[in-house]
Amino acid sequence: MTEIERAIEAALFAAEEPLGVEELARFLGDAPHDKVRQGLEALSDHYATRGLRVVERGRRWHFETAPELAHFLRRERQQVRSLSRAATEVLAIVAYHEPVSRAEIESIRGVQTSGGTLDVLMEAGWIRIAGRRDVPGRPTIYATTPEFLDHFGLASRRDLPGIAELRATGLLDPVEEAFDALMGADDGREEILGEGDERGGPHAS
Amino acid sequence: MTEIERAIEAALFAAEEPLGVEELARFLGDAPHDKVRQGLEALSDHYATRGLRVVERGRRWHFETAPELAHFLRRERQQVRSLSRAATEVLAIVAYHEPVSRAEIESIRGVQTSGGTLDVLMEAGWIRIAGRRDVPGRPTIYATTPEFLDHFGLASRRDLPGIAELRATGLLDPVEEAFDALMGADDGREEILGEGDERGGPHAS
Amino acid sequence: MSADRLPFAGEDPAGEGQEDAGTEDGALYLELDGWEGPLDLLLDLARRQKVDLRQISILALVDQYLDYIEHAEALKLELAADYLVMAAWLAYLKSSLLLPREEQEEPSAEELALRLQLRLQRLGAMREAAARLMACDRIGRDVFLRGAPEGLRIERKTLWKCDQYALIGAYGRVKARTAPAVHMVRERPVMTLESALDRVSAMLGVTLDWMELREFLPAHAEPRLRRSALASSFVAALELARLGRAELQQDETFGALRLRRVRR
Repeated sequence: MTEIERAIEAALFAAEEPLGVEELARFLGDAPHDKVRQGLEALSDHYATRGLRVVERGRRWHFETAPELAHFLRRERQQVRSLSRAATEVLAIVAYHEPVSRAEIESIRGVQTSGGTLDVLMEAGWIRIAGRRDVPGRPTIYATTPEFLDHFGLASRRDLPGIAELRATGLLDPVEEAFDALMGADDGREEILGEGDERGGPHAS
Repeated sequence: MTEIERAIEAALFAAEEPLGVEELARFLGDAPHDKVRQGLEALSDHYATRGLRVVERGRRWHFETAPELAHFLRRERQQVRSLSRAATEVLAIVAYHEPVSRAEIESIRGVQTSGGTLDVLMEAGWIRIAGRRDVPGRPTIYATTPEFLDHFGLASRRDLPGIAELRATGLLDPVEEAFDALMGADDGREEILGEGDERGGPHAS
Repeated sequence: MSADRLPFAGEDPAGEGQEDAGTEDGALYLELDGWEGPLDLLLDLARRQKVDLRQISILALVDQYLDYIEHAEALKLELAADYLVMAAWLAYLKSSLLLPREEQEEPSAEELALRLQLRLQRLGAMREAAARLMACDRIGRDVFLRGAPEGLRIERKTLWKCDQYALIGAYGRVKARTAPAVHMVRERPVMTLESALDRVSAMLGVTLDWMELREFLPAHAEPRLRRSALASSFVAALELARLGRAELQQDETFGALRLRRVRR
């Protein structure tokens, strides 16, 4: 390895941008251009089979990693996360009502649904875009995927419990009623005020 | 050149920070650590005479340019912060004696050390707080960081210039210890010297 | 003074705050020749003897130091004070060294001198180590890292988790939330104001005597109805008083409330 090759190698490595022959020559104390070019060729040959490459791009040279090693340089890290309450609701609505548009989902949920929620469900692979509804505005409609059935252990969408079953299991009870049921009947024991004579209000005898 | 060497070469080249054997192994799909280590040694040998080096600094590895090419590359990029004389002395004392308390640093230098000097070194990322000495007052103790080794081109603290000789000649031992040794192991008469209570025994590691 | 402890340079301003600023241009250290404090100064003087620190003559060192102090009147005051403390200590050390051995007190001058020598050696060693450390191949000065590393990428992939129960439960929740709400008010044992008004005025019509409010309540009502009746009857009594059809009397706060019909 010649001195000029070593210097070129170091300069290409330390440079923040690709370097042309002229720039390199100036770096190396006005080395002759053909010497620089020879050095670059020699380096390019040396690195041809290594993890790095010395390559020319638009008359400027730089180091890069060998393209077939790209997969080593990107590591995947898996992370298990529970679906948010909102996303679970949207998923359930898509499952029960598919195909369904976002506006329909919102009207069933009674709240606005962020696009991010649908994205999460698509990223999870549980819903997909199933075309467009043939109404004004042609909204996108969503449906569940085979992976969805798979993940939730359902043979088909028909396995989802019907409204009648949901009601029987109490899953359709209005919240207030279910709450009252849990808190016990109204039997007056929880009245805050006791009897008038015990307490002596202004009108008590 | 083995496949693993190529992958290590590419990973070290692309990384923004020095990489340890464990990290590299994880990037390479949980490669065995000894294979990674072998690969690093092979690369280090390959590059030993080139314009770049593959070097170990505090158990982490990175690429850097060969020091003798500095004159080509220095040009307009002087990025090294210049340290005051006090800071260089404090840094040396921490490096050669670590872990060491401020009182110990001061006792070696014979002058008070401003907190600012330690701050400058901590801001540079070269020293860190390494806990507290288990003596009355529980003084904070300081030690060097992997970045310190990195910056000064040291593979480990063993590579600190002259540390072996300093240790062999007892120049890293506290004065009192050296004094006792010279005076023939006196039995605590120089407890009056007062430094015994400040320091938790020999601080050279 | 404690004879065995070397005086330190004083406050930081005199010590190194200035040095950070002044080392390079030499503004402050020019006159001090790079010296920072007593120990530093001694080390420098010792080095000028151009001998191994282990073999320096403490006596010669002391002479040089005292000589230096004499000529350094222009020193900064704080520094000078420190130097003088050191000078006093060294003068003491010198006299001890010159005195016959028998007359010396403990610790002996030799011991003090040895300790001073050991300290100077250690400081000298660190000075040298610092210089060698700074001469290492430093990143950004002697060696350079890659100019524009693309970095290793870690791509996070999320594995979403949800189960059937949560899914169906969520649908139930949505349905329940958006189902048309039907509100049912259960029948409660109350006496309305209207019926209390009727009842109180009817009972007042029977007598001209004072009656306690309590006597207007239905006698065998269950407790909750009784409470409701009490409240309604009280409001009814107020209403009748307002209309001028009844008068109210209460002797004391919280006392029994009585009412009777107003004669017309």
